[in-house]
Amino acid sequence: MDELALLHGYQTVGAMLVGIGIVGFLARRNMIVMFLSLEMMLQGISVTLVSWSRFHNDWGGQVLTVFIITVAACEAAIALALVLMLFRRAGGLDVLFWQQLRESNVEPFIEHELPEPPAEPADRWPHLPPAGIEPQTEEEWHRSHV
Amino acid sequence: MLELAAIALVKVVILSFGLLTAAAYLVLLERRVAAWVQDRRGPNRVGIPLTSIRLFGLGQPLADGLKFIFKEEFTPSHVDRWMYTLAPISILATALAVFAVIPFGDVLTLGGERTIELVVAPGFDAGAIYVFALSSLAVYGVILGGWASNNKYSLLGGLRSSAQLIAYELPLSLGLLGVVVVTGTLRLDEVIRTQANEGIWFAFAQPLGLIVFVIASFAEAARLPFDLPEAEQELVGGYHTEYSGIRLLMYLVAEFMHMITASFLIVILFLGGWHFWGLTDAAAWGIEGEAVPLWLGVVRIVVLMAKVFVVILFFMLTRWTWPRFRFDQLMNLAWKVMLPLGIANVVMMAVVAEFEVPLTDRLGRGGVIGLTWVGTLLTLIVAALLVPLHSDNRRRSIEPDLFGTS
Amino acid sequence: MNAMQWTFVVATISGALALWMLLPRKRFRGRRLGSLLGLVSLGLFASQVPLPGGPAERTVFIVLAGVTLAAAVCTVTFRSPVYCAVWFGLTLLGVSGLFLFQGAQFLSVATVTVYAGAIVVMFLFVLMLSDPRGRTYYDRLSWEAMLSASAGAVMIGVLSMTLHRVFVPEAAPPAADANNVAVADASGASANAEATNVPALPEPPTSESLQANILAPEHVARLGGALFSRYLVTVEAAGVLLLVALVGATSIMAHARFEQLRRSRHGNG
Amino acid sequence: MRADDPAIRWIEEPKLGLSGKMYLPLIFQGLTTTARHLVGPKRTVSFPEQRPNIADPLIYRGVHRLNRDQEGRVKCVACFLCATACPAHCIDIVAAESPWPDREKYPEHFVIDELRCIFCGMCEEACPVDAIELTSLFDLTGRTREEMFFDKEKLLSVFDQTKDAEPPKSAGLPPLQRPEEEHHS
Repeated sequence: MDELALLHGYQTVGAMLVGIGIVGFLARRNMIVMFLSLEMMLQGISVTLVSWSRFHNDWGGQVLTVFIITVAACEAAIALALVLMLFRRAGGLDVLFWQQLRESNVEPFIEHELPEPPAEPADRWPHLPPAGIEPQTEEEWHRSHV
Repeated sequence: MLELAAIALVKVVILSFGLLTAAAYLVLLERRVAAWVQDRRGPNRVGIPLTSIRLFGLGQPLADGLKFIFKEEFTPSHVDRWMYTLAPISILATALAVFAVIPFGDVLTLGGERTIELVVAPGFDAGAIYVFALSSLAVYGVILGGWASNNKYSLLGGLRSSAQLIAYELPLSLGLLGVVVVTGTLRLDEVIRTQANEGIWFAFAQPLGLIVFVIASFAEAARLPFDLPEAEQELVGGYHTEYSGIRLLMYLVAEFMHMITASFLIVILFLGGWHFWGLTDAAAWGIEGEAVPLWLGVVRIVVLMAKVFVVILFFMLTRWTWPRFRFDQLMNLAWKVMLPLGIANVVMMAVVAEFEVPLTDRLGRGGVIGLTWVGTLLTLIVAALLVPLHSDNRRRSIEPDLFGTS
Repeated sequence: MNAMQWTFVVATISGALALWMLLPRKRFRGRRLGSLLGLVSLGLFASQVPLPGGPAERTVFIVLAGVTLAAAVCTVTFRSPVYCAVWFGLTLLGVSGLFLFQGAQFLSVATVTVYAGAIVVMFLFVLMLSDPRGRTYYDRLSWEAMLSASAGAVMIGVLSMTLHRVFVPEAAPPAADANNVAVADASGASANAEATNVPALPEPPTSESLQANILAPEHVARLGGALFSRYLVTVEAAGVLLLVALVGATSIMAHARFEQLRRSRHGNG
Repeated sequence: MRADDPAIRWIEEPKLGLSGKMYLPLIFQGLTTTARHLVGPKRTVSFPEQRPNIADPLIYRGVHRLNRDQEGRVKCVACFLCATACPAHCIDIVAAESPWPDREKYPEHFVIDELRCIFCGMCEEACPVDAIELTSLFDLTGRTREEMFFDKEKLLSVFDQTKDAEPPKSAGLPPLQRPEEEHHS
């Protein structure tokens, strides 16, 4: 296999993963999606490291990736606990709930135009087709005798 | 390259057809065994179609399968359609993909010299972790199915079930770790070879590992003492409440696949795989050298399958022996009993592996194994005395408790 | 600028547009057009990468990389967080496939076990406790969609172009022409200076040397050997890190629990 | 009731011994029981080939029949007691002037909807003349709902089918003697 071309392809894929992760981290407001983007950037780095490891015929890159996985696991545990706690306090996952952590000289961001909440789909109750013959019961007629 | 791919393809085709058929017939066996245990006869009517030949009900799987396939494929209007379709597919795909690294025999020698290893991916060096990776992917099918159904009972069933699967993955891997420590390999076929060369199955060499692994694999396969995911009687169906037709069939087949996988793993890791004393040893038949003749390869396949069958029968008998756990008991068992037992097993095996040479010199092979048994017994007694599975969770006071423990 | 550079510029612009269109926004959101542009951009980038190996390997690589990147884009652009998590799971599967394609067997299964198995399932748990359908306003809005999409796309473009310059030296203007161009164009000169300053890559490994070390059949044993000899201290550090994370996560949640209890007892006091 | 109410009497579970706490011996004990049943005798009756042995037809509650008296007439006097007693309301009687001197009325139509019937036997209990009885025929089938409306002729034919195997449960009693003169005076 052409090692140079392989390395090139992997580096490009890693760079793209990092870039897409950056877009997600910058653009999304849901804290959990932001963390997913962060993990995606780590994955991009892992891809690069593994391909370098192969190119240099050395285990260092793969070992480093093992550590990336470890760190990611730790980070996820902490992040999960934090996100859950922040969710409980603020009642939502929006990062804007925590903008009081900004610098003192920065203006607060105020959302002016919130999108309408999407309409709940109307409940569709099942309509049962008639099955068989409609029973013609005369319950009252029987019962009145008791 | 092309030849390798062709051989792998043939193996995949044989294995997937064989597994699906086996799952279908195991459903029949399960129903028959259930009936026998309850002093009934079970389904024994369906035989060859359009005739009156009954064949002990061997046509039943065909009838069941046809029924499932030709049922209306109904999608409730309130579900999340993509996930609702994806979930059963993903769980069945992962259940089948596990078998890429599970050996279903030793080697077959064709035409005198060409040997075929009976694993789909023979060179895969991290086989055991692969099994765990895929079994952790199986959680997706469960949790997504529960969520996509958009039904609170399904969601609760999915959560319950995924919590169980995640919790029991730890003792499962600890049970495996003992074997890995001793054999020094993650390849399942190597594990079998080690046992065959020594002639001692790991069931005898590390009984604690066997206990932990078997119980954890019962939980992973969601078989009866741990079948909280379904729990038809008490807890509405679980994550596949909203499923019907072929998607339900996928779920059910995947569940059976998990049981088959678990049986294969138990046999391979602890019951010697294809090895049986005197029957599969080349030396016992007076065969010189490394080569395994074709008939011996077939004998080994048969021995392996027979062992798997026995373990599956054990699964089925246990189903009608032991009542279902409550959920808190299930979790207590996982975290307070199984996990410490698993760690104890790993420690014990690490000690044995580290001091193997001096211990064997002093005590002999049998002495080391005896020491392991004594250790196992002591650990079990200590576990029983320290952390009983307290079954009484009635709330005695109105004080709120800090961590939700009763 | 030559054709190669134009390709990168066009790919970057179309990538930025694609991400902008796909990101959740208030009004206009062209999903089809965005996907199409994204595919075009991916194709343009891919056209500049020399693909490895024979046709079979090439196909496998293209499929793996394509699935990974498409799933990654879906991860950051879907509204419903549950879908994001599932797409992220697919990204991870793609990455693990890429690892396997490189012969890193252990890492590929470890990635699936740790990430897809544990982390994403945990995230799914949390997601289901919040709003999983993406109906909240913050799932339907993005921060500065245009700016962030352009930032990411420019980053991708610059990185891939740099990589291209390193790996495909014949694509850069040959050294003989460099002086002529330098006279004509100052910016071109600086580019060429960079091009000449690129350190030479080491010789690519032969398949025999790879087989002897990193693609050896006893893969896990060798990786373990490296981990527990040369990198032993790091392993210990990672172990401590895991322990600290465990304690930290527990203490955060325990603190929250105490807080809740205190509030319930003293009436929000 | 609060959990710490003193009126609650807590009943403790029996304590487990060591082997019980270790669970494994008990599991094997249970497995032996299961295995014993696995190979033990089976109690299923293979129905179409093998008729179930109904121990006491007098107790078994199967398909209804309308009994005939010695002269072959329907015993029923159309008193509606069975229809009144029926919890499933599945008996439908149309009474008419009796053509016979020994009773006032007789059922012109007598229809039982066997699909609604719950086979409780209340009609049999209620009948003052022992005209309606439940036989031990259990395998009643039909292709349509209409087929399962058993009318007077069908119910009488059930009697004709079963009278030899199962004689009327109160065969010894004389037919009801109605003192007509007293009634009219």
